[in-house]
Amino acid sequence: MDANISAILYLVASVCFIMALKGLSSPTSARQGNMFGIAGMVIAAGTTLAMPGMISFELILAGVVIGGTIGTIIARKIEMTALPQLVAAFHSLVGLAAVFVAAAAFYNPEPYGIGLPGAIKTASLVEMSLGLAIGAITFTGSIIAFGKLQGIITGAPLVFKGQHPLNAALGLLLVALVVWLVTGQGEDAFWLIAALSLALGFLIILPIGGADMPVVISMLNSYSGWAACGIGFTLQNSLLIVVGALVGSSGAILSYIMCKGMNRSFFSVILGGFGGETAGPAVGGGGEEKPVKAGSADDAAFIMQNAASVIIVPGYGMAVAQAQHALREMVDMLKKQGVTVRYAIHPVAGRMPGHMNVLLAEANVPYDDVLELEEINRDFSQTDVAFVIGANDVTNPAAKTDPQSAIYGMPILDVENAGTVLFIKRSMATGYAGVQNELFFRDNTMMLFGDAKKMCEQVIQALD
Amino acid sequence: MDANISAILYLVASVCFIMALKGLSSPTSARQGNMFGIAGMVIAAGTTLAMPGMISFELILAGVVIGGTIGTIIARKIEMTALPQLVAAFHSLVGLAAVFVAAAAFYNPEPYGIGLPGAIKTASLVEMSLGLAIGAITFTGSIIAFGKLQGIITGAPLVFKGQHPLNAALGLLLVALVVWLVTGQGEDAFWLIAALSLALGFLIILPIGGADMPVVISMLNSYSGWAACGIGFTLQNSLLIVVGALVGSSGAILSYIMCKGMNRSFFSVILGGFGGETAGPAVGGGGEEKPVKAGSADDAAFIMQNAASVIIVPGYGMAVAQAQHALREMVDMLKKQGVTVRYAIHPVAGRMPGHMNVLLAEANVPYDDVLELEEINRDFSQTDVAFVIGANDVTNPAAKTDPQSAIYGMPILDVENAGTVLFIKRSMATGYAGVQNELFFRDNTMMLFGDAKKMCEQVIQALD
Amino acid sequence: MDPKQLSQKAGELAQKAQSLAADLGGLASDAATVATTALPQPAAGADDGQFVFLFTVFVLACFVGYYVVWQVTPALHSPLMAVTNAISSVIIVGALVAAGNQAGFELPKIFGFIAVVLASVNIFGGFIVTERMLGMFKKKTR
Amino acid sequence: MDPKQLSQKAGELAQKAQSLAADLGGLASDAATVATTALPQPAAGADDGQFVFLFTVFVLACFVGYYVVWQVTPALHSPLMAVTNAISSVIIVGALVAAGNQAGFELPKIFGFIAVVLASVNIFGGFIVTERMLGMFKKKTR
Ligand SMILES: NC(=O)c1ccc[n+]([C@@H]2O[C@H](COP(=O)([O-])OP(=O)(O)OC[C@H]3O[C@@H](n4cnc5c(N)ncnc54)[C@H](OP(=O)(O)O)[C@@H]3O)[C@@H](O)[C@H]2O)c1
Ligand SMILES: NC(=O)c1ccc[n+]([C@@H]2O[C@H](COP(=O)([O-])OP(=O)(O)OC[C@H]3O[C@@H](n4cnc5c(N)ncnc54)[C@H](OP(=O)(O)O)[C@@H]3O)[C@@H](O)[C@H]2O)c1
Repeated sequence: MDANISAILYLVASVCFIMALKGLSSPTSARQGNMFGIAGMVIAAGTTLAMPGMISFELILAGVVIGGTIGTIIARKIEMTALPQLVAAFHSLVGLAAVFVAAAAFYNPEPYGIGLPGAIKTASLVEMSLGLAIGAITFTGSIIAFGKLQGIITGAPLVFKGQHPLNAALGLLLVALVVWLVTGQGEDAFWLIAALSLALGFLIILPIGGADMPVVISMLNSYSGWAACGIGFTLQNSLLIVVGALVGSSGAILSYIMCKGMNRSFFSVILGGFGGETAGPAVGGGGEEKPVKAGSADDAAFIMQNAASVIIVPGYGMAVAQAQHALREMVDMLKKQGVTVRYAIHPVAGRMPGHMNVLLAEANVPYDDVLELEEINRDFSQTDVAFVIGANDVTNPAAKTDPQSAIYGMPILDVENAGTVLFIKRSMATGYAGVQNELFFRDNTMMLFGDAKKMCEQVIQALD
Repeated sequence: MDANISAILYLVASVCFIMALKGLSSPTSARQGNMFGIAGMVIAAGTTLAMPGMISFELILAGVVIGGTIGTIIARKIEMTALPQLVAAFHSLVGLAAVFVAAAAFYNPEPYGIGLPGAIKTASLVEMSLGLAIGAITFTGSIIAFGKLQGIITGAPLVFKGQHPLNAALGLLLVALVVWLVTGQGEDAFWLIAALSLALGFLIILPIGGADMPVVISMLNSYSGWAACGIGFTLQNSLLIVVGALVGSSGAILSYIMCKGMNRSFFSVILGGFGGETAGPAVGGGGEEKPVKAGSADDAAFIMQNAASVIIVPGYGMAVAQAQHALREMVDMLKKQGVTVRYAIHPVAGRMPGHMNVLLAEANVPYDDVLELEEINRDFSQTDVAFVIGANDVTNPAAKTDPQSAIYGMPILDVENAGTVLFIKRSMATGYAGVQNELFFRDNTMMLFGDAKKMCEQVIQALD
Repeated sequence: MDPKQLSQKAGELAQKAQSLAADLGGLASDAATVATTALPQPAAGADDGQFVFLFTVFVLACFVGYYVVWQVTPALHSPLMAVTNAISSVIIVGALVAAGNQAGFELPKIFGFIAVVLASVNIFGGFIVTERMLGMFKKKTR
Repeated sequence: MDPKQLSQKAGELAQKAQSLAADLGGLASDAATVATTALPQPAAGADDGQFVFLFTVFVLACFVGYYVVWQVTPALHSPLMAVTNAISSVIIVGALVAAGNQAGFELPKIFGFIAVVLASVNIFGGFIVTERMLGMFKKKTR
């Protein structure tokens, strides 16, 4: 194929990818956007296959069939509650693929037009080792993230003394290796860089707490985007540059949104050591002496039946308990009895951005019933019942009142302004941030201790 | 200067221009944006001056001093109410400048790298003649627009039979001339294209009504943007391409917003013949038999003093009467007496987009008191008084109720829902669209006949 | 050397000179073609110009990315993560080149193959899971 | 022809042949330099590649323009019109080239001068009037 035609086709693919993200600006256009994304990928791959130098297609076909089958099966089988893990797992594969592409280019640079084996252009070598390092770090980092989110590795931050100096030293060593690679063009240097980067991936991510993993994944995603830009410069390929910039911005902006939603600086996330209390119900904070009003499902059913309006506040616990379907049934019954019910979503409720929205959508909750913090926060004061299911930090008024608190400054859902606050959770344990929630002890609060799904089912029975 | 350095500087200038428009997303960042725009222009011009071929600077210096002085004086002296005219006048100059640049490139193409005199590259000639034609049409078209807005030429559409066929024929002739120019490279062809385009500018714009001029100006602005893109392609200059795309989108989107605000198709605007009733108070519609409740400034002052909340709806009449300062004084007095007062702006109130906002800002009205249609429209039903000053079409409920009406489908401000509606205007004449406003005859409407400024001053006296 | 020999030699020399001249002509025309059709080669100057263009593309793409991502509604941030994941697998382009450029089964080709497999998992998986998520978002039916 | 003459001729010929060969060598090396340092010339292929890049820039710039303009708050649509007007006067770049590229007072130079004057009116006028407008927008002082 003529180089100009393929350049034009690459441009078309870039536009398709832009349209794919543009579609996500509203749920109505989102599926069309996804189609654009698929089209872009087909055009990009097809254009590459039709380029002059391509002579053997068996391996490619085999690779796409194998990879495609695996990907399809995983994507079809996966539970929606396992989304954060899935994204992490997929992401590790992108990292590994980047490592292999870099290796292929290193051993056979000619088809990429970056020099001859052993005599690769300096700029290309630098960019290649950057891609290699970021790819390898992404690979192991994402694997750790996957393990933590899946519960294979403890979600608690693994902190040891001298961690940060060690990482810094390894980082310097990495730079030295890159210099060695560029001057010597040697295989050893190449694979040492790979090995060191793999190790760095482990070391950087292990100390970070489980619930911070989404920030980490977004960050790694962003880095890999910028790495793709670098490769695009090497290969003089504007498709890679555009896609890299899109992915890079997306990761950066999502990290920013999450950090803002948690009111923590990006650095404090990356330095790690936060969020030890995530794994399972922690050994409750020291507040259990104070009296707490506990209620039953029947009480909850009675209160909500007699309310004019209810706002549901879901959190991470709903995902853990897979309670979304039961919740929706409960809401349907309340609606049938004339109660106005809406959902309020905090930007960092759950364990990834938009986590709650996807789960509620899975349970067939129409998206116009689901409102963002800014849209609904003022309405709590005119609401009879706030029904908090598996959420904790995102409702904690300490974020507003206690400058000493770890979550001070984080925007919260003002459930305290509602007539009655119902809290479903299994214990008095704290949430991810490890901060006691004084709301539990308020007069207008009733705790519903138990698993979120079971509790919803009991409420349904009581409503019948 | 090295070609690469100048390319980078041009890129910096492009980014400055993007930031200039980005700044306009909020009044707080807008002035900083304007600084970016100025910086971009300085960088672009400076880079060009430092390019290798540049050898004589006297004429340039003279040109910038002369032009700069004239521009500065005009911009400092101009009344804010004359903004639409000013934009039109400035726009005509851009068109004329484009004509002269095209002529210079035609007679001395070498410095532009597009060929030799009499042997200019075909593609360049086509793009050059496009730039020439659009520039010339913009020039005369904008002059007519200026004349109509300033009242030098009648705002009424000048329609004659066979207008559209004539324009179409001239358009075809233009294409033929371009072909002749490209094949023959002759001076005659060049100047014939210029002359014909100048004529076309007159012919296309004359039949369009005075109040449609902002759409026309935006459209011409958009065209000249795309023409700049074309020139950018010829000169392989990405600065011109980026700026062209910015200006082109801006013009297109503003035209779209205006057409949507008036609920008219872009084509119906361009085909002209609409809006005959604009010039001065027209010979009132046939509705004057019905009884109308007219009031005095004293009545208006009394009603507003005793209201809890008032919404001001300004329109073109406020601009004509230059009533904004008197209006703000009146509002200040009302506020001092404890009345809540806000302003509601319709997207096409006045004669250019954002016209009312600038006038109110000039009168020191804080911009957070000034609300857009979507923000305030629901509040009219909880408002005691809607004070409509020189607006008409934008309040006409016929847009909702009468499918036969010329303005049917246009979004309107629902002043009719307010407790009392006060209308300041000089007569029972219709507004720009020439449609009678049945609100005038409603029970809860009181007409305040008179010039907007004088009426405000009388209300102020009455409030004292 | 006798005249005959000499004249023969001279003849040969003349012939050689002629053929040399012919060669020369050919070479000259070759040189001309080379000079005129000169393909944009990775010479320093050309590369730099290219870099500025690529950089322009990069800067503009960053602006587009910034706007397009900020416009994504927060409710769809999870699909956004999934789809950017899929999209970032365009590096399959590099893997395809490695896997399809030579016949045989050399090391780079194997690397390319593995990369193709990994990227394919991601592409298929990413787009399908996004589709599944998006398919669940429904408007209220009234 | 006597042998002496002949041998002289042959000598001359040989010399010519040698100088030819030298020329040829020079030409060949010239050709080589031409081929290797080949500057990006306006040959068909190179121009096309440029076009694709420019077109990429154009497409991305349209996206940026779309987003950046839609984000302008309606209250500032008048300043938007004024400032785009000023910005569209970057065609002064073309005017500067025409006015500054030659000495003397030929026709194209005069045209360039006029264009510089016109564009300058616009640039100064446009930015100043925008500044004036924007300077008027004030927040509520409480
Ligand atoms: N969404 C993101 O993108 C993101 C990213 C990074 C960090 N984070 C962090 O994650 C946190 C999210 O806040 P959140 O309010 O959603 O969660 P949370 O504060 O972590 O609280 C979740 C609560 O759910 C309860 N729970 C767990 N399993 C349950 C089950 N099976 N049934 C019933 N209850 C159960 C837990 O209490 P019991 O143990 O007593 O049951 C826990 O208090 C924030 O601190 C945020 O900063 C979020
Ligand atoms: N803003 C834009 O960008 C734009 C662009 C294109 C078209 N338009 C069109 O322009 C119209 C704008 O609506 P609008 O409500 O602002 O204006 P309008 O409908 O044209 O009405 C203006 C009214 O002001 C009154 N008036 C004129 N001079 C006055 C004075 N000195 N004192 C008091 N009153 C005076 C006139 O009535 P009297 O003669 O009785 O005094 C007239 O009815 C719409 O039809 C819109 O479609 C706007």
